[in-house]
Amino acid sequence: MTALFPLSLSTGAFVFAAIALGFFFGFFLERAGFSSSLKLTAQFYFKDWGVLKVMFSAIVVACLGLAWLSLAGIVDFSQIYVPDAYLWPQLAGGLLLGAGFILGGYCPGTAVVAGAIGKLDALFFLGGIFAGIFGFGLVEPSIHSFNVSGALGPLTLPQWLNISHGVGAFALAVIALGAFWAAENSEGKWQLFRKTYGREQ
Amino acid sequence: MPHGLSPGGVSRRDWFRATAATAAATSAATAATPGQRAGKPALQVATNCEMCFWRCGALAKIQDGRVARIEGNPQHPLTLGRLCARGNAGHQTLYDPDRLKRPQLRTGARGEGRFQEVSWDQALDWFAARLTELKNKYGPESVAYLPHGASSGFFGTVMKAFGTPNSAEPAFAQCRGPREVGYALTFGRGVASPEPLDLANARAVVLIGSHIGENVFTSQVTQFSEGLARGAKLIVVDPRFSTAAAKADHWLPIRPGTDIALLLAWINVILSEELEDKEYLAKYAQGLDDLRAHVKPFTPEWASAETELPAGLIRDSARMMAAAKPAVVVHPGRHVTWYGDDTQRSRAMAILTALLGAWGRQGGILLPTTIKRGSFKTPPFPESKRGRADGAGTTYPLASEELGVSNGLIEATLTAKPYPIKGWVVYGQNVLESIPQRERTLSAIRLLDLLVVVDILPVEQTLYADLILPEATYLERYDAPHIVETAARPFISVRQPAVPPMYDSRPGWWIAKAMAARLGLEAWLPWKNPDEHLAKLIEPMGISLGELKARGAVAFEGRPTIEQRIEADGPLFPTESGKIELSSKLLKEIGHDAIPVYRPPADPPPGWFRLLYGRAPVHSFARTENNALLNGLMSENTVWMNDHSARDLGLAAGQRIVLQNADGNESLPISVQPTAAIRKDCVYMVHGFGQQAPGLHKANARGASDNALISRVAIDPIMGSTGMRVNFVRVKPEVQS
Amino acid sequence: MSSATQVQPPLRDLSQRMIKKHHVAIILLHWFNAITWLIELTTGAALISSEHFRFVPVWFVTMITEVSGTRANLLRFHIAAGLTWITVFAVYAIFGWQTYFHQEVLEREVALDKDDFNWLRIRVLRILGRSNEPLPPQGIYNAGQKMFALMVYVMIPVIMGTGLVMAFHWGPMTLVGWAVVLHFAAVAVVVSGLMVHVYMGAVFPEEKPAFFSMLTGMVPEEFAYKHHHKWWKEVKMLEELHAAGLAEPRPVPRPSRLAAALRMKEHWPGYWAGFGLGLTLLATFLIVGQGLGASGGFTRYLAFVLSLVAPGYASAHPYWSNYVQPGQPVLMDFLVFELIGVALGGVVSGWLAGHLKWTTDKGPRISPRTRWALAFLGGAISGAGARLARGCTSGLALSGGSVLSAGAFVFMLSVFAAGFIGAYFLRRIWL
Amino acid sequence: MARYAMVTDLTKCVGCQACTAACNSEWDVPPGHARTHVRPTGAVGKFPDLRSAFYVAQCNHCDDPPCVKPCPSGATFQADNGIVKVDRNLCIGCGFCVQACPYEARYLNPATQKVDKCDFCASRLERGRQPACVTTCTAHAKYFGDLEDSSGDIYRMVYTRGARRIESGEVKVGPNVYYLGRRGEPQLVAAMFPPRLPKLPAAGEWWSKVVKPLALALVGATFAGQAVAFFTQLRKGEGQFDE
Repeated sequence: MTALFPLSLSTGAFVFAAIALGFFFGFFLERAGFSSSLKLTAQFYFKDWGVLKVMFSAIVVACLGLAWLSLAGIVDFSQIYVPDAYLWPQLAGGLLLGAGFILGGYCPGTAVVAGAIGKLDALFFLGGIFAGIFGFGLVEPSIHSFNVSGALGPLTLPQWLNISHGVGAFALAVIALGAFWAAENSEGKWQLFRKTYGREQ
Repeated sequence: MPHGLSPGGVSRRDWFRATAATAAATSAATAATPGQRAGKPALQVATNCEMCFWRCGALAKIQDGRVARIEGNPQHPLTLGRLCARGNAGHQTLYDPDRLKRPQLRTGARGEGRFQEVSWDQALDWFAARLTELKNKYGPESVAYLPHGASSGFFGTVMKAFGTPNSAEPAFAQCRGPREVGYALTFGRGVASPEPLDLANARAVVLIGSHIGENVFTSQVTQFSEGLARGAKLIVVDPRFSTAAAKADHWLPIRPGTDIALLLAWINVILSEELEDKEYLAKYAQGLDDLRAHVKPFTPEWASAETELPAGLIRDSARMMAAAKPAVVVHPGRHVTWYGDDTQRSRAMAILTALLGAWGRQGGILLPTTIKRGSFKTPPFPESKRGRADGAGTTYPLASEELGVSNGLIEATLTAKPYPIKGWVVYGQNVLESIPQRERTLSAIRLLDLLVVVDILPVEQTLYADLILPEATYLERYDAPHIVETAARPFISVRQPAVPPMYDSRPGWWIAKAMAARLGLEAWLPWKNPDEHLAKLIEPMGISLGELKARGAVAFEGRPTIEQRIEADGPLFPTESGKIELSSKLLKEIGHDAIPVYRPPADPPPGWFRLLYGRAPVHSFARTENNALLNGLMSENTVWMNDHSARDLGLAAGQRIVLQNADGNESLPISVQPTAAIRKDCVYMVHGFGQQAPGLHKANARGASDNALISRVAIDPIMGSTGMRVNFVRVKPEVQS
Repeated sequence: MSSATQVQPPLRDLSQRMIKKHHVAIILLHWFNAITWLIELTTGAALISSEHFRFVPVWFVTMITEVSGTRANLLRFHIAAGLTWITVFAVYAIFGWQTYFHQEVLEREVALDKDDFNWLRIRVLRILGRSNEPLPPQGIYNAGQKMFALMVYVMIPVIMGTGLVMAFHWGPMTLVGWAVVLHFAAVAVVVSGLMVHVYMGAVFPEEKPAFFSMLTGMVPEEFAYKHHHKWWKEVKMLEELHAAGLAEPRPVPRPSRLAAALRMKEHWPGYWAGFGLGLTLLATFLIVGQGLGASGGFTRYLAFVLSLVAPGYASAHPYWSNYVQPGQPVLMDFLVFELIGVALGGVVSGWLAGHLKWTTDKGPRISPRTRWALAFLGGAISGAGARLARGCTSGLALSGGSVLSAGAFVFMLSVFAAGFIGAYFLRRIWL
Repeated sequence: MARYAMVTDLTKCVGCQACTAACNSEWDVPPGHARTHVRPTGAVGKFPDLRSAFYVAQCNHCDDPPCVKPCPSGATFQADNGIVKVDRNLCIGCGFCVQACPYEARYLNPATQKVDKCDFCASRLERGRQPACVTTCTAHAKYFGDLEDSSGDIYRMVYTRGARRIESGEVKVGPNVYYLGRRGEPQLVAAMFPPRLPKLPAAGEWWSKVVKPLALALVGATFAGQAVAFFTQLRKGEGQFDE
């Protein structure tokens, strides 16, 4: 039997699906409170573990779901897009994005949601994104060799560790559960950081 | 759709697609050819067809492990990629849900239909034990073998090795026997099958009762049509306005049974008008003067009274064929067991062919070219001191000892003369439909100690069997290859399985080997598997097994005309005189007419019709009526009746009637087809319907069986065949309630 | 005419009070129904392309067909929406059988009485300016609404039945042929009623409160008093009985849990949102074959602008030419459309929870202007970083993480590292 | 673009139904139905002066196909190469086209409940193969090709050998299946199996002639009423309702 998923969609259905899926994406981001830069940055001050909880529970659900459905033959995992790994630029890009995050209070996706409900700072952040991307486009030719360094192709962690995908997914779930447990038991209890950031407590 | 595309690179999805396509292409190049449906790669196996005995080249296309489709094999030298309706429908027989699935031992009374499924080991052990019992009690000759089909030869070897000479196929005494004898008496060799008729190059074609088109052998139809398209003249002699008659330049709606009168008149016209091929006859024939003297009185005017054909038509048609000489095919017919004078009629046709100089000539009847075959060294078969029981060579002096006289075997079973026949092994034929006089066949069966039926479907005779062995269909088995010498280019074509046998069915070669092992007769089947058998067979042919199996058929150079013959081909006319025998010394010696003599047939009394029968293009005998596709094309037969006769009887089109013969036998209900296309003195139906086999869910009791109405036969005294067109039928008067 | 018996309370008081008219289930059903009708009418009209039967212009058929990709998709979509519609109605019918389908309810909502017939006559005359007669009092639904309900009650089973016959080929060819015709005829009847319904609801000023009641469930008492007097009296009578202690107090309708969750002002617990997000992400993988994202969409938008402003530059530029290729639609990308949905989803969620407001999130020690400048700067750095990493927290970390991409985890590590380290130095901004 | 056509030489055809069987097998046509069928004319005339021929019938892929218009959903359409196709995913099985075909070339497949008919084996053509009926024809009587290819067999048969269409005085829709015959077989077939007048079934007639005009009138009248109400409202202003 050929796998049912992913679907091949006509243009109209594709556009409709994209908007509908985006709708739920935006909806849940807003529900999670990610439309607030205060809530988002609170993660980095160890006051609110929402970012970690939301992000990892989403990853675990999707990851286990995909793994299970592909084991069941319902989804053809080889047809699922896995981002190409570029070790160095991704490391650097992560640092930049993290810095921009703590400086601007949002990341690109959350900024859209925040802007949508009227956060003015998010609108500025969005403007910044366009400027940043444009700027990157300007300098990319001169840093092109760095931009494509460390290319590993669509590598996944299980492939890299030479374990099966299902085991990898399961391991991730276990690690995430551990992290959740740690987060639940530590919210507001981290002495070191309470001292550093404690004024607001 | 460009989604999922990362800048500067091919997405994983696209990459996967590309590699998948390459993988598919690679496998396609090695094992498969571009696919059947939806672009899926399909495996195809070259084999030959067994929906009838013509064995056209076929390609079985396999999808998901099933034969999804059968198409013609363009590499087959005779059939050139064309297949008839039956060939196209072959897989529906393979997947017929009614198939025999497991060996069965009878538990009820004969005909009751109660059986018990057993394993092959149990079945064959039981079979071997019964054969040994019969051998010990009555001698090995007490077992008779009634085979048909490509796979029956292996078991035939076992039967011969077992020690019985009694083997008879309906192909001889119920079919083409008189033709083989009649032509052999004239030219020294029979016509054989497939008939080497050069129809495509003929400038005139004469069909006497042959109904090409309704009777479909793929290559014969192709060549016939090609000939017509090239302008060949067509003369059709048939009481019925057949498909071929509709294409004819002259249709001669002859009074049934008077063909010899017409043939003698034709010969009379040709000789009296000096239209014969004089050079050819002078060189190759003897007895021309006797013939000239013999036919002198048989003028078209004389024949007109007998045949009810206008003398002018007889004369014109004779002149038409003579004008085309020597490129004339006087079709020798195939099923020619009609009136009991069939060998003599075939003789007359052979003589006509000879007068036109058409034997061994382009556009006429071609000569065979021998293909050398390899063989294993096997012990000679045991000689029977008691000889054959069917009368071949004795009662019927010119009957073939290779093909046998099946009605002779039935006679011997009934009378226990010359010695008792106590066991029958019926292999791939349906004796209740293929042999006339059903009641006699059934009486004979009742006298048997052992009846074993090897078949694919639960046909009627399986109800009477002590043991039923389910054979694999032709799409599931290896068979002996089809080696055809009687073609312009002789060839060999292979039968190989497209899919493994379904259920618990077994191929014929396996059954033969397994039985040989049980009877201690392995020495006669000294090969391990069919490949080894085939490899040995083709050893002298200069072809490789792999090539043969991949292409399905390989052709060789032929020397089909007299002009091309070389010494190695042997004598041109292997008769006693070495010439064409227009007057037969041999026939005279054994007390028959040296030149055919016309004897008038009996006419049906008023209110009665002569029963004629024939074939439909979508069915083979009584074998294919249960095939879903073919049944959908034709699920029952009708009885053709002259529209005037039908009106006189008050019968409307489609009305269901019961036919009754002179012995009181009745048919199943059958629809009337009133038509102008048949003479008033006869009715016609397609053979093979009206079967009484409850296991055949689509075919059972659909239409009427001509064989059920053939209770009388006219035995040809020369070779024992059963003339079957001697039965008169009437519409059974309706019983008012 | 029963106006003589009308009680005359002070109207001013009435205009202040709201009384409940529609249960939330009915409201949801109504709007679901409205959307379905919109979809089905559009696709259905475009499905009939035969010259004999078509009733919309060819360009409309072509347009809708092209939006659907193929006509077969159009039919599939029509059937899928229809089946969804039938399913939802079936659920309502099963669970609401006793609520909606007993005689009392039907009499109240569908059956017309003498007042109703008079109302119809006078209503039409009044609209045409031919009468000043006062309108007879009406129940919870006026005669027009009742007539529409009746029409719908009769025609909807016909539409559903014929639709099922066509979709599943129930019956011989002739039956399917007639089903097509009946389907069309029944829809035409409903559409004619629907036109009045929509006009009355959305355009006709007098019924505006009725329109809003389909959003909130509540109508001003004044409206009930004037337009649904009989119903108002029933409500009043019950209230008086309650006040007198003669009847059980009317149970205060509690919003459903789902409604409560949807309208919850606080943020959802992280796991709820995460679970929903995970399912959305999974669905995205299944349907589209890739994950959710954000920065890639921005890049496309920017590339689109570039391709408009400076097409030559964009298609020749070593980086932008990855996106701008002659003859290739720049915006034909999943993330482009997804971002529209993200904004919509944000708005709807914010609206439900009452978060819609122009505000600026900032720490207590900085001014809004500083915050805006920092946000712009942060956005720029994030934008560049996202391009370098080939994805942001959504596209790479979230989606890539779900397929266990090695790059995603590298990226996540460095994001959190930079975040935590940066947080210390930038604590003045936030704390 | 090609213009595909088929020629059947009725002098060669023996009515063996290999074409029907190959087609049924190729397309999984259920028993009792066919995309191409062989209809005998039966014996015509007075014994013994008889004539008969076989009508090898199939979809004619007409220049002006009468089956396209009645199809409500557009499932039946004509491709650029002249092949009239049925989009099975769009067919609802109403059968309007079945009655519209003058050649009775369409049937409702009971297994799929969709209308099915000959499409000149379009999927085989895509793989560079001839239609199944052509390759199997035992009499080599069927020819298939591009009518616009002036060097092809089909062109020669139609334009120089005078292959003819089965048409009648009333029905001339430009069929693209042609018939050859030296003995007047095509004429006999045309006389015995004249194309029937394309017609809509009762449901279709009612729809186009009664239901559609009525529906448009009803909706139009309602719309007009609304328009009157709207303008009255505009004229009076909204205030009047606060009476």
